[in-house]
Amino acid sequence: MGERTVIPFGPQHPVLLEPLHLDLVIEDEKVVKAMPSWGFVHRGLEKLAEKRDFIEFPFVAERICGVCSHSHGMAYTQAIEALMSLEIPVRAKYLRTILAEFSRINSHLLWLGLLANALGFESLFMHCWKLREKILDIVEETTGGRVIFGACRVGGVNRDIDAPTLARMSRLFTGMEKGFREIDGVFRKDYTVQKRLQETGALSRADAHLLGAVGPVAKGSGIPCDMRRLGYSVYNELDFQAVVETEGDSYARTSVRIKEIFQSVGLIQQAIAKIPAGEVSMKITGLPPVGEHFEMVEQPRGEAVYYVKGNGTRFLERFRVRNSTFANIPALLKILEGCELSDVPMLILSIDPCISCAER
Amino acid sequence: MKTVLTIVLFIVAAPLAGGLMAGLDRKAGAWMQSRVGPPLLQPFYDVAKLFSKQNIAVHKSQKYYVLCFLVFVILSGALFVAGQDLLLVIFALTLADVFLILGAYSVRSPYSYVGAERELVQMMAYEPMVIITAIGMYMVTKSFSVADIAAFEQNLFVKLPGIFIGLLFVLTGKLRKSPFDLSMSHHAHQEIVGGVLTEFSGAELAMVKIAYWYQNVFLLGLVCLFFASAFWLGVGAVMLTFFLEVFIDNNSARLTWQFTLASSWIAAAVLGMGNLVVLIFI
Amino acid sequence: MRILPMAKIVLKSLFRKAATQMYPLITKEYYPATRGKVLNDTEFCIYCGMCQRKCPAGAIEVIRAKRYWALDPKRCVTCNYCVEVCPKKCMTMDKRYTAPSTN
Amino acid sequence: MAKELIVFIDMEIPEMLTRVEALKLEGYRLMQIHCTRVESGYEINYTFALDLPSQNLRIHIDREQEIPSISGIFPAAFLYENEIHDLFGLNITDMLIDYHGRFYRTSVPAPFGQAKKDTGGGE
Repeated sequence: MGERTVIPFGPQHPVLLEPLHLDLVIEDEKVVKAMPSWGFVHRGLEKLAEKRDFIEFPFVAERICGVCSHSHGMAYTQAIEALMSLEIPVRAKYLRTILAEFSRINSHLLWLGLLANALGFESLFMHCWKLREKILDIVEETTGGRVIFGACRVGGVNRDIDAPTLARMSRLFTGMEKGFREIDGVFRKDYTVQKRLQETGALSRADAHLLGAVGPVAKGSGIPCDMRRLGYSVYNELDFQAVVETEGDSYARTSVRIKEIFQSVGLIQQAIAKIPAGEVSMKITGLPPVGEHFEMVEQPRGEAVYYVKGNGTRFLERFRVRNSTFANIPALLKILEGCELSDVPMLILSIDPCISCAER
Repeated sequence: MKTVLTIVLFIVAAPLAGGLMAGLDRKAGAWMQSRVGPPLLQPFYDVAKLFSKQNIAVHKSQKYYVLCFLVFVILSGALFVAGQDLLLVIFALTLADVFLILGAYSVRSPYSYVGAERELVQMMAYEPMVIITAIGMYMVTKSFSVADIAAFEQNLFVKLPGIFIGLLFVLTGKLRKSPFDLSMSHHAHQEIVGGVLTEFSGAELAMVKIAYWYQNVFLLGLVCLFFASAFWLGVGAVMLTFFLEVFIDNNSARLTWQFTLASSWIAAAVLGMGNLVVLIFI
Repeated sequence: MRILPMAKIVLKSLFRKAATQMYPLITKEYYPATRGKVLNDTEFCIYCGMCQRKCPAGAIEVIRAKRYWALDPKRCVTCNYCVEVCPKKCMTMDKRYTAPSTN
Repeated sequence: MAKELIVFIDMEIPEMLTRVEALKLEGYRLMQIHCTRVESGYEINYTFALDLPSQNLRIHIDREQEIPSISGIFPAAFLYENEIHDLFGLNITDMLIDYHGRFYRTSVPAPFGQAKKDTGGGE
């Protein structure tokens, strides 16, 4: 038994790009206990909903996070539309779904790059981000924003995407699939990567359930927790199965995300094939009524819960976001216990933390 | 007189060569990663900038340890080019490393501590293989003197292929390349930040960097020694080795210290000892 | 398990043009839809203050009496909403980003 | 999510605790906990989900009232409870990990707990 040392990890650390602080109690290089603390980027965006018109608020909601921004915008607008009992044009729903899947591919490629970086595999990191660039380019071309798409508005989307562009979006993947397969081969077959990922950070199905894990963390432990199965937007018209792995280790979580990239490609192609013609937005009349609504969406990082409470005015009475990172922190603490110090960044990343989402 | 000139030439030219190598390393690495990369002379700009920085020493003794590190690295290189005893050269380099580790231990920073511990593990990992190299060279040339080994008319690689490959294996860690860049990585994207170098800054860090340039030149000189009978073959081998290390760096993730230790010893036992055993029986 | 599955990608990249660009020396081709920065043609502006009221970031300041219009580029989130609500359509979204400054 | 899948159940604290234990045995997972300020005080929503539909247990409390933590039943609850404590200034007892108000670093203590000011939009 070695001497116990406390290593302060974060909130500013070259590997951990998120402002999360962990006090790691280590014994030699074994982590005995991890104690999280945060609160460095709390911006009070929930409170801001009381000061911003509900029609303007999607801009703020999208800026809760820089990676899954589109799903935040989508969740907010869906929540408001449900609260106001609006039925938005079907084409708008399809466009939102297509962009949501683009944002998922973007997020997963970004995450894979960061994982490679945490493993000290720089060329793989750069290659993932090189692939991601193509996704961002087409999103910028169609929505006007690379990171914050700005597509979702209450009642629809901001601009239509014409048929030739949609066809090009679908065709984009015929060229990109080879790239995806290449990185899939590296992440899942490379000896050094495998050596690091396999059997590290195992989370059993029971633990994942008890600790309320969501998204790829839960899916990696064998729980098919995928909010898209609720069929919001047009997911009920698309054919897909939740990706599930049973091992529960970092390798399983990586596999889930890689498979989800391929799944998203399929979903985008299905949606583009099915998209009907028509309007993409509707005029909003009236105000959010007195009432409340819960909206669950599957963000790239996992399930997000939106709660809106209207009071009959332009401003919401209460707006609440619970994103996936918040729900996955207890699972993170569980997998950090007993791990090696060298695995800490990789394990923290394996839940794909986004602290600015979690703190809002 | 000739020896003195050689030593002076080494002291002057080695950092230039080492710096250029570092630049080339970064450039080649960038190309492999589809990036443009920094200018070739960037390492020199970096060091010049580090010298101009405000000097903040966390602990006073740090400075002397770093100075000792630099001096002993230069000394080991100088002994090498002067054609002295190979074992002396190897132990002088080990001593230099010990000073770096002491420097890392002299501050109370957990990152620095863990880095120093890992540096010790890395020393344990590569030292057997380096000593086997010296023994192998002795068994072929019947001398530990670098001058005699260099003057040996036969190509050492022909008789020591296992040892050569084993040396390349541990060199990955010594040149701070993935998968064995445990204690300190050039990219600082590591769980222990800069590892042993976490608490060095300004002029001290610049000195460490220069020491690494000397050390890399010396290590590649060791590679060259295998091909000393044919100079251009030696230069080719050095270039190939260098490219191979950059290539491996861009092709693997960082591994754990347990794996580094085990695999280095296995490499030393199988490739190194195997080669020695073969040498005894032929 | 395969040894060095990355080798192919790395070697390919070694002999190809870099994917990165030397920004800002070389700027990329922007798309017509790109939200770069907000411009206001003050010649046609009636200083109604609509953009100021609608801006989610509070980045625009309009003083009608002084015919004053100013945008704080550090607060602006380039959401395009001011351009959408402008009654005179004198505001436009430039597709180029604000150039980086060195000071 | 379709509106009919969300059920809100109002209850008292002791009843809530027994219900939470029962839900755990039934295999529910904790989805979220959040607090809302209402005219008569505060209400806390506990959302649980079994596969996909969810159940909301709702309790009404006053500012001074002590709320027992459910982190002994669902360990993940400590994050939500610390959040409620820091943002609304409510007293939650026996949390698994208690940050004692240092979970969120807000410049104003309990910013969400104050009465809503009449705001006309904008800054």
